[in-house]
Parts: sequence; structure tokens; C-alpha cells
Amino acid sequence: MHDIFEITREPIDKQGLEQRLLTGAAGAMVTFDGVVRNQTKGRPVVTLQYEAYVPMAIKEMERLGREIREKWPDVDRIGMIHRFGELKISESSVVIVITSPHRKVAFEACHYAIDRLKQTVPIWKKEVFADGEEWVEGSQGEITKQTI
Amino acid sequence: MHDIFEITREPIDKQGLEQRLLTGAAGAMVTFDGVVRNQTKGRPVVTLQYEAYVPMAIKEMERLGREIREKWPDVDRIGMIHRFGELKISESSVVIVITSPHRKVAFEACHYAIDRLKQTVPIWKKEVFADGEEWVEGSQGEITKQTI
Amino acid sequence: MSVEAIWIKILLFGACREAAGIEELDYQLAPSSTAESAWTELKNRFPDLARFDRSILMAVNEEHTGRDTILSSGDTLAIFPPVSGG
Amino acid sequence: MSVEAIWIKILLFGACREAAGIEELDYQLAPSSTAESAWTELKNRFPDLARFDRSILMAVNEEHTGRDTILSSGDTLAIFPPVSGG
Repeated sequence: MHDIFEITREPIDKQGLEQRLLTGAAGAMVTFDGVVRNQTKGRPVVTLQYEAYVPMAIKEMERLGREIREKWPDVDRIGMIHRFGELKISESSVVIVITSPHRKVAFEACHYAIDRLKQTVPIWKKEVFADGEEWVEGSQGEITKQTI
Repeated sequence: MHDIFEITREPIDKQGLEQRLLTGAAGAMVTFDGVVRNQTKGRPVVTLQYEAYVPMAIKEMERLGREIREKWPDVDRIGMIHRFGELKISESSVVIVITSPHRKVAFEACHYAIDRLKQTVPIWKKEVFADGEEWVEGSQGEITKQTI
Repeated sequence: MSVEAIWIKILLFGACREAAGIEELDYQLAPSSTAESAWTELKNRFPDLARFDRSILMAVNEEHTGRDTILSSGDTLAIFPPVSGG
Repeated sequence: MSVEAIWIKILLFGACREAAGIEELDYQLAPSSTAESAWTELKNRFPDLARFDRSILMAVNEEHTGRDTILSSGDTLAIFPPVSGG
């Protein structure tokens, strides 16, 4: 296994991540790229600030990787990179890549991966507007239920 | 709308396609990349040869784009590039990119897009093995049922 | 053939093209011929096409169509196996 | 505090860190203290944390954990709001 789990302050090298994960066994690669939107509920966003508990975030991504392999044994490679720091509109905050021999598994596992990452990986974001800033509220309690 | 539908003999510029589609309205980009696998049912593949009915393939991709926008009005941008000619292991035969404000729509629309593309877009592939070659059989009748 | 004969272009793709050994033909047909009748004539000329009889799909002027479509002069009739791209 | 007092490290993240105005503290606790009791002491010291009482999550040594976990000397206790990455 050569899965990749990284937390970085630098811009995410999506293409590089994809190339590092591609093997001859793969027939399908599904990539999720979470990018900073220009507004939230109609209010223009200036930047997003991400904060990470880095060593724990890496552990949680690795745990999520194991969970994915249990659910979808046909997955070939898993890659997740989450960025932290200050991000501008259209910059990527998180990229998740799943490869597999056939496409259905890659789609399902990639969708699951981002849903779970948002529940379990200790990263927080604050929206910065022209006239103020607000921490985004995470969905409470889902970690407790599913991972302890 | 600035959706992109292309058929090309050249290697697909996936990163370029993604960049052309990214707008400030997008919060999620889901990319499907179909790559040439090194084997089919255990038999090593040397290359894949793709043949396309180019003008009709473009029309069918555009039709699929309209179908996606009807089903998922929240989709922001749609991009599809299919390559033809002779492809080596790990080269991309098709790339589909969907962007949307939120991820669920992008995942669903992208998965649907590749499923439908494989049913309706007039492209055929032949697997070339060390000791022979075989046309891949498409799934019959699905075009008739759903698009006429 | 009568003076009202129509001329169409036939395109073959994939395994059909390979079986016939040709990818494009100009074809003269009786007026009001259907796509099915064009296919029948094509099979007579290229007997190796017969094995595709149940599986082929057709398009007229780049739109998927049924076998009972009536052809007009100048139409392009494409005949091909179920698609297998992706 | 008794001679058996334990020392732990507390980390705060996100809105909790901002409300307390501090991201890391070394803390002395009575033996067999729970994560919950550490949180109670923390709220006494930083009253602005009280509003997170119902929502906070905790991790000990980088693993999600419940509030009733008993702490040992040298543990790292992280306290944070529900995660919101992605």
C-alpha cells in the first residue's frame, strides 16, 4: 500500500498527487476537490482560514483510509491532502483521490471519504467576510457516535 | 454557460480542463478519469484502440450535458473530453469534470455522466493483447430505450 | 431502379467497419427505403456483417434512430455495434 | 494538591482557542482526574469557554475520546468544537 495522507500549508499539488497514486491496476480515478466558494448564503467571502490539529488529523485520515479499505476492498489507492492557513476564492482546501479497477467503487469511496473527513478529521475553518468573520459550525456528535 | 465537450486524438489535458471550468461559484469539483487498465479478466492488455464517430459523439455529449442540467440544476460547469486512437496503460481515455456549489450534486452528476456516456456516445474500443485483439462489447439496447 | 432513386451515405464503425472492410460508402436505394432495407442490402454485399444483425444500432444524420426510419436523399446513415467508449 | 498530582498538556483549537486566547497550557490536576474535570477547571480560568460546554469534543493523545476518560501524567488533552474542515 502506498496511500498518501498529508496536511500542508502550501497549495495542494493535485496533479502530482494523482500521478503518485496511478498504477496499472487502476481503470478509474475519481478526484474530489473542495474549493473556496465566493459566497455563503449570499454573503461574499473574502478568504477562508483553516486551522488543523496536524498530527491528529493525519492519524484520523489514516484511520479513514483503513475504514475505506474495509468497506471497498477493490480500492487500489487512496490519497488525501488537506491544506490549512489562509485560502483565497477558488483555491483547494482538500483533495481526495481514489483509484480502483472499476468506476463505481472509486465514486462511492471518494464520496464517503469526504463526508467522513468532514466529521472526524480535526480541522476547523473560519469564514472571513468584508465586514466580519465567523467560525463555521461543524456537525456535532457524529465523531462520538461513529469513531470512539 | 461555458461547458466543454471535446473529442481529441491528443493526450487529455485534465488540469487544463479543470482550470477552464472553475468559477468562484464552485465549492466542489468532482473529476472522473478513465484510464487504461493493465489487464482484462487476468489477460494482460498491451494497448486500447478507441474509434469515435466524432461529430455525433460531440452532439451526444452536448445532449448528455443538457440532461445533466435538467436533473441537477445546481451544477455549475460540465466538461467532458474523450480521446481516440491508440492508448497505452495508465493513459486517460475520458475525463469528466463537474463543478457545483456543494459536493453531493457534483458526485451524482459526474457518476451519472460517465454511466450515460458509455451508453450513448458513439465511441468503440478494442483491446489489444499480446496474442490477439478483441472489440469490447457495449451494453446493447440502452441507447434505444433512453434517448430516442 | 426508378428515376426517383435516393442516394445516401453509409458510415460503418467499430467491429462492423472491420467486418465489412470499409468505413464509408455512397449507396443508391429505392425511394422510401428504410434504414432496415439499407442494412439488408449491405449484408448482401458484405456477408460478414450478418452476425451483427441483432446488435447493431443506427443513426441518421448523427442522431440515434430506429431501423424503420425512412431515408431521404442526402442522408447519412451510420451503422455500428453498441457503443463501448469510456 | 497532593504529591501525586498529575501534569497534562492542554491544547485548544478553533473557536475554543480564540475564546480562551491561548492555544496550549501545562496543567496540574488531582490524581485520577477526568477530561471533564480538566474542562471544568479550564472554564473557571477562561469564562468565555463556558458557551462551548455542550458542543466541545475531546481527544487524548491524538485520539477522539469521551469526557469521562481518566487522565494520566504526560497526557495531551485536546479540546475543540465539532470539526468543520473540508
